[in-house]
Amino acid sequence: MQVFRMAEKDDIFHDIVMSEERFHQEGFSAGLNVGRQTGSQEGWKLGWQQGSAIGSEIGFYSGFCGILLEKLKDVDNKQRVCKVLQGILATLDDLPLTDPTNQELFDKLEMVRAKVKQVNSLLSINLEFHSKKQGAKEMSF
Amino acid sequence: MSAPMWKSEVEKYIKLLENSAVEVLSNGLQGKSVSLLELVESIGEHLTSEDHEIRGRVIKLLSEVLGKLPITVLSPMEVKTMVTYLCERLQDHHSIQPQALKGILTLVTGNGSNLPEGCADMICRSIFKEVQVQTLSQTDRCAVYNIYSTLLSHKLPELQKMGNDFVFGFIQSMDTEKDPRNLLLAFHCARTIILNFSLGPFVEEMFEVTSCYFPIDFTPPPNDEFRITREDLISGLRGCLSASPEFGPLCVPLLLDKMQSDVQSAILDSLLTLAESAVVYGSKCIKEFQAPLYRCIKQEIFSPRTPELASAAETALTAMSAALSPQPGLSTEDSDVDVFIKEVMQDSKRHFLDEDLRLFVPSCRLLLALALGSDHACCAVVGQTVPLLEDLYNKFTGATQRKQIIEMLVKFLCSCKTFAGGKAPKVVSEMISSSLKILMSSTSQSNGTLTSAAVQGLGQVLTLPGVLTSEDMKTSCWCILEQVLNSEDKLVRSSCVEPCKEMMKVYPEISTEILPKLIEKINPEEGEAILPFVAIFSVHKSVISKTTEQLLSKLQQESQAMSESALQTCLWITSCLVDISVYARGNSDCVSVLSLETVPAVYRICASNAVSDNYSDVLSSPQVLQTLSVFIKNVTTLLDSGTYARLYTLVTKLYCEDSNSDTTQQKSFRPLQVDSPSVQTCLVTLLTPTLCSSPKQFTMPDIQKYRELLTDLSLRSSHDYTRSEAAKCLAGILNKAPDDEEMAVYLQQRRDFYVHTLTSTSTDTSCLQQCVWVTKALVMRGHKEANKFVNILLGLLDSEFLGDRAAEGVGVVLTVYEDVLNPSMHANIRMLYKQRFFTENSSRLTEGFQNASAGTKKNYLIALSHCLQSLPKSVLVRELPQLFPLLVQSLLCDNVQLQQSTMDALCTMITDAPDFLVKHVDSVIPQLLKLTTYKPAMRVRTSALRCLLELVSLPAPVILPYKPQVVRSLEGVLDDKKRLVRLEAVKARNEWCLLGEPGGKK
Amino acid sequence: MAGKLDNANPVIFEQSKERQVLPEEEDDDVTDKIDDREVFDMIRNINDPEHPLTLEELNVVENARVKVDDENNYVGIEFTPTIPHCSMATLIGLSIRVKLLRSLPPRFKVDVSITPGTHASEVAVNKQLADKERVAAALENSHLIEVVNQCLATRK
Amino acid sequence: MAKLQELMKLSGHQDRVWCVAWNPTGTLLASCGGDKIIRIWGKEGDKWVCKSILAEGHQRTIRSVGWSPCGNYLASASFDATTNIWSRKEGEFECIASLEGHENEVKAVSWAPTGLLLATCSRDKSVWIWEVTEDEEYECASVISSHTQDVKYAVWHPTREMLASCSYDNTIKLFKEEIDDWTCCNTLESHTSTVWKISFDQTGHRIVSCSDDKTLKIWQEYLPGNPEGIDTIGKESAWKCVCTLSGYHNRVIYDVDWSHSNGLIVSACGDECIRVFREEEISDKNQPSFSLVCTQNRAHSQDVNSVAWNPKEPGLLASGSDDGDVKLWEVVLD
Repeated sequence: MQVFRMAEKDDIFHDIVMSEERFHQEGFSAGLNVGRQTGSQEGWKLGWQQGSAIGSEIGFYSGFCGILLEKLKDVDNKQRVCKVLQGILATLDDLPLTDPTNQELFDKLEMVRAKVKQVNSLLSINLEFHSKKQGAKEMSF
Repeated sequence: MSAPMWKSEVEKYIKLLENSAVEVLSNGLQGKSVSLLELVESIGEHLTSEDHEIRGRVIKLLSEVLGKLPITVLSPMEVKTMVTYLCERLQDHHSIQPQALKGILTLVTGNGSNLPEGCADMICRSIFKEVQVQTLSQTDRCAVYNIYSTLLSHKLPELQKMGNDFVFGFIQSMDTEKDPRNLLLAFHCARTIILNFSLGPFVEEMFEVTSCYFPIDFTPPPNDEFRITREDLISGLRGCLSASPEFGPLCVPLLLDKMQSDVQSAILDSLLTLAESAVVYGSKCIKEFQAPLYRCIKQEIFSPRTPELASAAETALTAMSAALSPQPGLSTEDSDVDVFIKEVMQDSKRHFLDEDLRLFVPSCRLLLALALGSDHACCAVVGQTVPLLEDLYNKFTGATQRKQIIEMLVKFLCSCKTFAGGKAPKVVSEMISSSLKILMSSTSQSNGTLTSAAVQGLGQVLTLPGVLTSEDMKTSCWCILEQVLNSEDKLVRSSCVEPCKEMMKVYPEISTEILPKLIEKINPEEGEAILPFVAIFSVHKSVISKTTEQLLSKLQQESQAMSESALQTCLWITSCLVDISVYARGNSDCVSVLSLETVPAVYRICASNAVSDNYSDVLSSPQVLQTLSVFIKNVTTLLDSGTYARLYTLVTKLYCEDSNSDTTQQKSFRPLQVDSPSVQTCLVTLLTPTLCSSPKQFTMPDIQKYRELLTDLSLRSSHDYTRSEAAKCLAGILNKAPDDEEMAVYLQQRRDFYVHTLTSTSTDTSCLQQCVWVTKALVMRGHKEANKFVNILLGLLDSEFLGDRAAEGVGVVLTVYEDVLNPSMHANIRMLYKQRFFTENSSRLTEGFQNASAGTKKNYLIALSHCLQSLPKSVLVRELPQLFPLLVQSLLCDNVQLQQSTMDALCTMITDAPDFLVKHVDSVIPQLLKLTTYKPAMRVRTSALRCLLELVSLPAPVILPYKPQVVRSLEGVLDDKKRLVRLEAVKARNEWCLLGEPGGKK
Repeated sequence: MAGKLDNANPVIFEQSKERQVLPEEEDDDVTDKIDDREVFDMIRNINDPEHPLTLEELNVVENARVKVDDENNYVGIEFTPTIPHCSMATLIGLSIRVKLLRSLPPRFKVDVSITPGTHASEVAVNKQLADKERVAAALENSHLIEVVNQCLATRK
Repeated sequence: MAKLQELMKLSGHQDRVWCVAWNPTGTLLASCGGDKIIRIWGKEGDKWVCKSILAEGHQRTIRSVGWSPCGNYLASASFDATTNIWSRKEGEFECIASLEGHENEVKAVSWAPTGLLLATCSRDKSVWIWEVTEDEEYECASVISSHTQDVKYAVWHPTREMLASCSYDNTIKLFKEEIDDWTCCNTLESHTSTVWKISFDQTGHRIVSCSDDKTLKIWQEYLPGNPEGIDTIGKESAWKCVCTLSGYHNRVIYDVDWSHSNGLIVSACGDECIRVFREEEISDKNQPSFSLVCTQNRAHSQDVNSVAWNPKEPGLLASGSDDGDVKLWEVVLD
């Protein structure tokens, strides 16, 4: 699941196909604020939805990196992968999860995603968190 | 015939030696030399044979013999025995069933309704009992269905006695049928059964066994000879589904389900099926599903996927409204349909209020569809809607909105047309006056489109049966006429044409009042706009005579006017006459006026002009003369021989007698004399329409004289126009001339003359011209001498001076002309003369081409291409293989005319003979691409591009290899200096770009 | 493009009349310039991605917003999405570009952009449409080109 | 007045040409484009001819090609999301590896001066760094996603182990390897639209960039503790835009190349022109002034997409265009 920044706006084709996600995202931040100020139910719900989405993504990464690391740490010539995996886990550990509007969260998440790609490439596997993205890939340019 | 003799035949047959037995036996049975009993006995032994092959042969023999017999041969008794016999055979080995079934089928079809009582019952029961239809081959299953359908059409009562047994038996037989040919039959039977049997416990089974095919999903295999279309199956199945009210509760849910799918074909099918069955299913059923159905239908009308779907939805809605409507007579205020209407009304009212009227039109379409359901519904809807729309009209001031509104308003008013004689028209007539006010006021609006919409609206309202009071009628007519007279807007005036025509149907009296006003306005400024209306209003016996008279006098004045607009005005007037002659068809009063007064007057005017010293060239200008001749033709072709004769005498008197009684001038009118001035001779144009339109049974007294005069004139007149016109006229009479001694002599002498004059070095074009037309006259009537003349003509293709004209001559021979030698002028035309001409001469042309010198080769190609153009496609396609090489040649040859016509031919082939063209794309495409940049003529470039566009329709695998080449070389043509070429290039290139692309042409 | 339509019930505009053929256009020797109307005719019949209507009928393209300069090989086109949040804007723009790619002589420089002030993400869309590298890539993306081709296919 | 002289037109491509690249010795020219084919051009006598054709390597447009410093390898980046490595053995090319990992179009590929690192960038917003192992394996050393948009081009510093990239997000970014990973050490912002291409000068202290905003910009590096007193963060240099060349180009500038032999700058523009610029003799390092040496109008009949100086023959220039042609030019200075 992709979390959008406003800067992302320009890739309209994402917007077409990903509108659903985008609304989540907007609902997310909007919801949180609204939720805070007015305690409006649905605000919280939207925020919660989004929050849980990120949560599960993070869970997914730490989960599968942990396992990989276990498997690989003793295998020689896999040092690079292990380093990357450790890097990922480290980053995941100090994510500022308390505040979903914190830009740093998204930046770090981006970094993690990038490193996951690297791992995929190094081990020539293809682990992707929940590939709703496919549609977007097809229609964007 | 000795017994052993035919018995041995039977042996041979069974041993597969020969089939002569069939003949022998059928003759024997007819000649009573063999009795059926004997036959059966004699083959009996084989039936006990262990080998089922043998048993099969025997039954086959029997069936075939029966097939050969005329019905009458067998007595009812014998028929019955045979039926019984064959039915018993059905119990035998499965390999024998097919033979037995064929036998039964022959008996059933042969005897039809004479089939003895009990047979039908027996046949069906034994089939049900013994035959596992699903295990049979397609043809044998087909036989079974044929048996059923024949019995159903001839022996219905007997089958009905079988009741449920039959119904159930049939259901089992058709279960899981897959073959489209059989399904068509099965559907037919099913429908008959559903209509004529009480399905009792088997309603659901019957529905299941048919509805399982819904929606029909079938694409005929390429080149299948059975020509069964998806539509056939659809209507077959629809026939079943809509056959019984009992299906309603089962079917409607199915339809609903399909309507919600996003397969467009399924939606369409469902809507149309609903449209057909709603009334059958009845109000109770429809009412039950009203809400969901309405939702789907509304969806289709509000955001239509295709226009087709939208209109299907409307018909469906109409059907629903019809189903919900009360029986005529016992109509109540709050019947089901009224409830429904109320609901839709509330729904729509909302949309009437929103600012941009976005949903206005679709809402109206909903209501209209409802209105068309029944007289009752119509009254209800119209009664409620019309006032609403009237308010709406006053609410909105924008022209576009108002246009929309009145267009809809009129549609509602006119919906009552469907129920002439019902209550609806009355309802409308009660509320019409206010609507009329709106329409009339809109005509006085400044906005052109609004005005013309209003005018057209009025025009339609005029046609409503007995709705308008004569007072309203009059005022609305004048409201339209007001525009005709005074509007500056071309659009508005042109939109008055149809309304005025309607007006003349319902209120012809108006013409006397309007015409004078119109005629005043025939002036250089407005003439063009006004004259079409003059024509419309003139066609009534009360006025026609006077108007035409006025028109002609106007014509005279104008033709004398020295202004350069004179010609234009005269042309308008003359074409107005033409219009009149067109409208006058079928109005005998008007026709006789035209023939007895107007036409003679035309001759008189032209003649006197021709002899006056200060004659007008306008009146003798080809354009004016030709329009006049069309007018005359339109009249003369309508005349009975009596009236025609009178006109003929009059004209002959005028053209052939020196002393011209009509004019007081000294100079005499001798239009057919070579030495007369051209202003006289050119009037031969007006002679043709009369002379050459003679009815079949009319024999021309002065043919001799005309023949000489015209022959001479067409040859020796110093005036080109005269010569060609004279040649045409001559052809016109030769085509009908009695094939007598005189004719023979004449033709002989013509031929000698041509042969002598038209040598390979001759340059005598007028002689060739005459020859061409004479040839045409003869070829068309299929005269025995024709070929001799054709030979002279084709012989000239080699001549370097006349060759090209001769080639064009071939075109003349094969072209249909409006002004002479056409069916409407009762020309003497032999069936398929063009094909004949082609088949008789094509080989000669092809050979000629091979042997011709480089200089004259093209003449043959041109001649040939003329043949091709005039050929019906079917023939063309047949002849292609041998002609194609020449066509490719023609593309290479530097003659615009030729290249053009060749490419036209090419286009036809691409659509009609794709398989053939496929073999030649490699030679054609490069050539066409070359021509897309052919400097000398844009016409060539455009046609080349059109061909390339057509080519895209060929199977993709064939042309795909050429895509890169075509797309690249057309890029240059996109910058052609001529716009028209660029347009074609854009079309072609885009189609080629889509070729083989995702989303493009596969 | 299944799913909910952005704009289920657009206002429908009248189609302009077919261009009249002038005598000089029939004349082999006269050179006809490529003009606004000619280019407009190239794009007015493009189908809208989500309605069975043409861009002209939806007033997305108008003759007045097509600017052609034949001498200087320039074509400028502004199109107007049916609604400010129309998610189809880029697709429409792309279709127009492709159509012109196939219909105009290559000497022309073409700019396709959204009528100022008629779309929420005007700038972004314009930037993307102006990026010929992305457009080129789009044309090799079978999913995209399929949709585009459907917009460009002539209705039979 | 200086002028460009057209030496040769190399025709053969069936579609637009996206990129031309000289091999390090300047004896071979590689070109690629929409026809999914790489052509290798070489000199025979005084003519340049197509020596070899590398087809069937990619399913979609080949956007760019780059030679390894040793000249024995050629890398090709394609819209099909892959990067291919071709090895050249006695004149014959063979595809020895296909690097996958980018989500969509790969826009550029370039080799580090050491020949041990390779950088690719893509519309997926990421820049990938590949390490060449001793047994000719290509291993992903890092995935950098610090651009927020389509990354148009990435190129290595001529001497240091530093990578520069430019993007649809209007920025130029510089990357260095920190303790364990590659990170962005500078972001150069000043262009107002897509930055299509960047090129280091010989020293590596300057960058020239070209953009959709129709300008060229010259960027100057300031090392820590520089005399000008431009403040720097930590041990990182600062980069400043010291010169903007605007008003020369009429449409998008797709490519720019800074000659390492004679310091000339050449630009490829959508207005079909090739332009050559030169820094004036008396020019302040901190506000250098560049002047237009010459403009070649209608250098091609359509957009010019790529220009490249021959590394060995000063003044020899190759260009590629939408019109499908590759052209060789000679700058004749006055």
